[in-house]
Amino acid sequence: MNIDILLFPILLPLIFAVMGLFLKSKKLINYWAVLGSAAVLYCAYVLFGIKQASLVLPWLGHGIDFDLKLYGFNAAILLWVNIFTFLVVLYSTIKMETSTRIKEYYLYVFLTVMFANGSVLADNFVLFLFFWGGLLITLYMLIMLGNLNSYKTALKSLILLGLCDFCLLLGVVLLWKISGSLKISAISLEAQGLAMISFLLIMIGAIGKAGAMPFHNWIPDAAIDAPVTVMAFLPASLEKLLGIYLLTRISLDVFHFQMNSPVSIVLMTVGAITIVFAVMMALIQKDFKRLLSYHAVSQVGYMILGIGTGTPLGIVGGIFHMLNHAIYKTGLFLSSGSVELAAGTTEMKKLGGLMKSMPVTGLCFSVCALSISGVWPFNGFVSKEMIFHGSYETGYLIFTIAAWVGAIFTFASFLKAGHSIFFGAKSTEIPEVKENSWPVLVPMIILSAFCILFGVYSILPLKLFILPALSGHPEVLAELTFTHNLSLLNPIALISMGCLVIAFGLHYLGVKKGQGKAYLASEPVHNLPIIKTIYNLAENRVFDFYEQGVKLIKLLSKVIYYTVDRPIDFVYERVVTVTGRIVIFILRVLHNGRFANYLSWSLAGLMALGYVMGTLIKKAG
Amino acid sequence: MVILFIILPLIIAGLLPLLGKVSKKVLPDFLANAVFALLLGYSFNFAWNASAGKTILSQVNLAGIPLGITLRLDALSLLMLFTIALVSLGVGIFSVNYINQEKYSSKPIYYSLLLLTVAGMNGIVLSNDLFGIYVFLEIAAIASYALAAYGLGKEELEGSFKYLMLSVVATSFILLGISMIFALTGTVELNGIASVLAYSKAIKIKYLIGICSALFIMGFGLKSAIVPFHSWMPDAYSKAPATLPAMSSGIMVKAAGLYVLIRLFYNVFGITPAVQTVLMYLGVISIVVGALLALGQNNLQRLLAYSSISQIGYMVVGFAIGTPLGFIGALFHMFNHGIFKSLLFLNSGSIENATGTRELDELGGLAKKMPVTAGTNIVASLATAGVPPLNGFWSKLIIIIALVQAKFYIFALIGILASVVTLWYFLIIQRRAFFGKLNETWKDVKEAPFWMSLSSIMLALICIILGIAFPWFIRLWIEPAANVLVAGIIR
Amino acid sequence: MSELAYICFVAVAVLVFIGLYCLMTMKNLIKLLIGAEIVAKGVSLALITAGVEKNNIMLAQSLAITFIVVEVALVAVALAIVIGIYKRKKSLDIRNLNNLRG
Amino acid sequence: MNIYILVALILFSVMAVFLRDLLKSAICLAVASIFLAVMFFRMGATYAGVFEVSVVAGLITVLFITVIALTNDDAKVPENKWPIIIFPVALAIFIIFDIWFMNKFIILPSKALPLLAQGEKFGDVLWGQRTFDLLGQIGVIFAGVFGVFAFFRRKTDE
Repeated sequence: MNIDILLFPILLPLIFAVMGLFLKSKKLINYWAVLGSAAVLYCAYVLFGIKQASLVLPWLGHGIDFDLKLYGFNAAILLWVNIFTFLVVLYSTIKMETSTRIKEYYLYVFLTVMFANGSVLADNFVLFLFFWGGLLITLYMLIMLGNLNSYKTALKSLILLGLCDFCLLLGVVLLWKISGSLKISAISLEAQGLAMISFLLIMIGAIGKAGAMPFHNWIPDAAIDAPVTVMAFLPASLEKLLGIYLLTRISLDVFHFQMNSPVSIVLMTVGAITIVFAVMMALIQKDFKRLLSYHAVSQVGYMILGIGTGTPLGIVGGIFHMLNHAIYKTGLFLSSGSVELAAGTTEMKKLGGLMKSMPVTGLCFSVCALSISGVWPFNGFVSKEMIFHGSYETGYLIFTIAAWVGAIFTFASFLKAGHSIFFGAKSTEIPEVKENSWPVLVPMIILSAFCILFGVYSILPLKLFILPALSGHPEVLAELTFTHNLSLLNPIALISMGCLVIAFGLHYLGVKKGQGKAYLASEPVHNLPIIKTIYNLAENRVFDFYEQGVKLIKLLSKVIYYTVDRPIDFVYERVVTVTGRIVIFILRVLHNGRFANYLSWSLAGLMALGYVMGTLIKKAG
Repeated sequence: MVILFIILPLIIAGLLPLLGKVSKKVLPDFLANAVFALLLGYSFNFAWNASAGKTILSQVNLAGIPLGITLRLDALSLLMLFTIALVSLGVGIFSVNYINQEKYSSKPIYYSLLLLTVAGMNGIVLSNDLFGIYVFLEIAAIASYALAAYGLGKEELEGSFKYLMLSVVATSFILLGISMIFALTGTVELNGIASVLAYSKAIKIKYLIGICSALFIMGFGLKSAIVPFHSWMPDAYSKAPATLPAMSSGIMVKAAGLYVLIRLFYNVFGITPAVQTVLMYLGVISIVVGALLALGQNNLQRLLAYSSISQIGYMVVGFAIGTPLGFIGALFHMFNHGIFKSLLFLNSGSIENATGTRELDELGGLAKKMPVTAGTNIVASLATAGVPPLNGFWSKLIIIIALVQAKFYIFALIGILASVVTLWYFLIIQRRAFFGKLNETWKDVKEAPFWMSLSSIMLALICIILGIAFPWFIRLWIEPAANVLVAGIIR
Repeated sequence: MSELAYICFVAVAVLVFIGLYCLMTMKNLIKLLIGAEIVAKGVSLALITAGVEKNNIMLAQSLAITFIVVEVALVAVALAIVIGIYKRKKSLDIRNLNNLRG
Repeated sequence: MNIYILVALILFSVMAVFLRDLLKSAICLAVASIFLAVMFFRMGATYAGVFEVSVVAGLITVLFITVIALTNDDAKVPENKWPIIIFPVALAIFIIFDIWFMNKFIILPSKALPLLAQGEKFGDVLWGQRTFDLLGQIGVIFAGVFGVFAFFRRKTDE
């Protein structure tokens, strides 16, 4: 049988996942996983070269086909998904070495890759939902691999993302009703009326997956509870790629999306709020991984803001930012994992002066941190500039300002993190540390190299990966010229630079106030009068709607228990069960084991049958 | 060579006791399972023909001389052949270890009997002749009486005797029906009967056909354990070796009972509202009575027997609706039930092999000691109870949708409620046998041996895979079979 | 329908009735088998009569012969079960065969 | 004449059911078989008659008598009285019902005895048309033989 090449990215991980179960030695499993991810990566690379392909197999019928479609944009996404997978797997060979459940870990990783590749390639909403839902389960299982508390976080993520997926499902059903088709590439609608509701529902699914507010709460918890490779793998890279991929697809292809339409305002608001609030939370964190996880939320805001602007520059910036973010955030998580591996902790208070003993990790961290802060000439600078320009073009200056505020605190918090972990005085609380071995370092080095490359030659990734997203929109392409407003000397870029200076100032001030202790650098902001109360409330999870929801549900369930459940239980206990028991008792007594009895039933049954048949035939005439 | 389906098991069954002198264990194991596997593979040979809706009426030749054997192979018979081969392969693999128990022994004879049941069922399914159906039904039945009492215990003999005597009455009535048909039409071939009856519209003929229908419903209904003709089933199953109920409830009840009923009523006599109504009520009564009786049982196999009665009720109801969707649901449920119910019986065999008992009171906490058995049992239980996304869910769902479409709302409701009861008693099994406190007696219990586990896992995998891949399965196997029934009277 | 066929069918019904009566009321296992044999006689008579009715006696008697062979096999197995029961219970009373119930 | 044979057949069947002595019962059953065979001969079913005499009256009776001899000593089963008493009444009621029922549904043209089937030979019919039954017979015999083997196998076979 001829297997279409489009099936490879889905089938290969499945094969590797299943075969991995039969391997005994840990070493072998590691090699197997690296080999597997490399194979899938190669496959994705080949597909990236092909660019155009499609495959339709009959599946459930009724317009629900096994429909895969490859075009420029999702080929790029597919490639990047598998690049990150490969790097994370390579890194995991060292990082997960001590884990006893390594077999399960790789099983879920490969299943995740399968589902991710499937949802990227799917061109039918039902098929897409199938893969998308699979990701939910593998995420749950992967978080479960963490420490003892992880089941709670896993449940939280399952419920929050389950909610998002449910919205997505509703949106798809609605869309199906409106458009009458489930083929993603065949739908093209104006985002008005019912279609707008459908768009908003699907959008919730997309940004929820990407981790925007208010669906972000599980990410900081998972940063503590789940293995760090899982964090680098899913929330940092794959989920962003997939979430933003879906958002891009629905806002560019499925729905016609106008600048300053209501939908656009909603998206931009969500983006801006996410940027500001998440970065504020990130600023005061004292744990490196938790800090990173809040940034993972905050940066999603930029992408959503960028796409939400509806201007060509903003959209391209948003998508580019997604790619950049995946690169540097994965790099950051990996470096935090590297620190954890060497020092045994990620709490900033305990760390310090690691630069000398871990130069490569420190260097990679610095590059990634500068990128995320948007410092010239790293890649974060380019995409952020595009988003600033895009949001400025919409005329709503407030969103641009929010983005700038985000930039200030981002830089400030990374100055704090870098200062307290890698620079500054050497900590006495941890033993002597050593640099890690090459499988840990190589992924970080590669990612940092990408940071620099994409910053300097920004035209390269834009041409290769990003612009295909806009392939159906020639009018947008015509507008885009990448020379005029990416130069350093224009007002917006200058303001951004100013922001960085402010951030530096803030940090300097904070360190001074904290008697030279860098991890206290954010305390001045933390201690501002009103903000302090808000922070306290946030730390106590008052804003965490999941926790509040759980409380509310507990209350509700108590009320229902006493008013509805008990009365029904009474009826059930006293009426249904007793009658049931009597009937069963009678039936059992009737089966008394006597042959004549059984025979008489059969004969009586025959006579009754004959009689009934006779009367029925008579009635029919 | 359609006749191979009958000849091959028959020849091997005849040879095995002779060859058994040479090798007592390995050769019978190998030969019997090879036959089952061969039949399974061979049934695929016809799949494309049958799914295209073709009917093969094959006249058998011996060295160029035509013999008086005409076999009918259409999609419906093919589905049955496939099910029979699949389940018997599972049972055969299971027997490799299971029949080594001290009380069973004599593998060659055992496998001969197993092969004879398969030959009998294949004969029923392929026969184009009412009397041929009867003869092959007796082959399967006689072999299964011997299997039911294979352990030669007191209670096994008792169950087997009751089974035999009630079946004798049933087959006598079937034969009376056949001779009435013969007296009316002058032939016993299915096409012949159908074409003669198609032209006789006199009211008296209708009455006579009604009497025949009653006789057939009673006779084949007893074979398929429809309430109130079900009473042999729990008795014959309670103590029998687990493979017999797996075979019997899994496929024999369907091939020897339901299949013949639907073949006769839909393809030969032509369905009438009277028959539909009668079958519908019998089915619903079976569902309810079986489910309720299963609730109060202590013997695992007896419980499963009542559960089978309840599930067969679903199939009868599905067939009685008479809409294409009903046929699809019922046929799919028929296949599924063959898989998961034989798996459940085999699980009870594993438990008995390990602990020596089937009484739920004496078991407990076996999941830790027997993970494969427990795992496969959970899959099969959930599939029987109709929990998504296992195969049983889809087939029950289709039947219930068909009921709703045909406006039998109350019956649909009863079907749903009964499946809740089903889930309930399967949870009771899980709690009392596999979970809960480990009974100290079973400290040293071991997992079932390799072949037994293999067979359980194979069947459980089918349950899971079909739960996901059911659309393909329905398209390839079920829909053509349903079309045979939809097409009505054969020519 | 010919007169012969008519009285034969009446006889068939009577034979089946006697056999079932025996099955319902007798307590000895061997008596039960004799009852089943009488039902079987009725059935074979019915087959032959149907052949006479349709003037196709050759077909009918080939069916009857097959039926007789089946009957022998059945009786042999049934008697083997009876002997097995007798060996273990030292009794042929059907009333003792009710250990399986409920 | 036919009716007398049938009445004798029924009579011996009744005796086979109700005689106390099992041995006599079995012999009555054999005699009933012989009457049935005579009936077959008269209806033109000669081969079936031969089989009925040799197999049912012969072989099955031998089987019955063997089993009765094996089990006879201490296996006297007390039968209930009342079934024997009400049997004649029940039989009479049934016959009346039967005749009423058959008259109601079955047309009774006054046709003479049919001619014996002409032309066809029995062997041709059996081998040419009913080969499937012969195959079935082989299977049935296998099943019967192995079934009996299974019951009488030595447990220490292994």
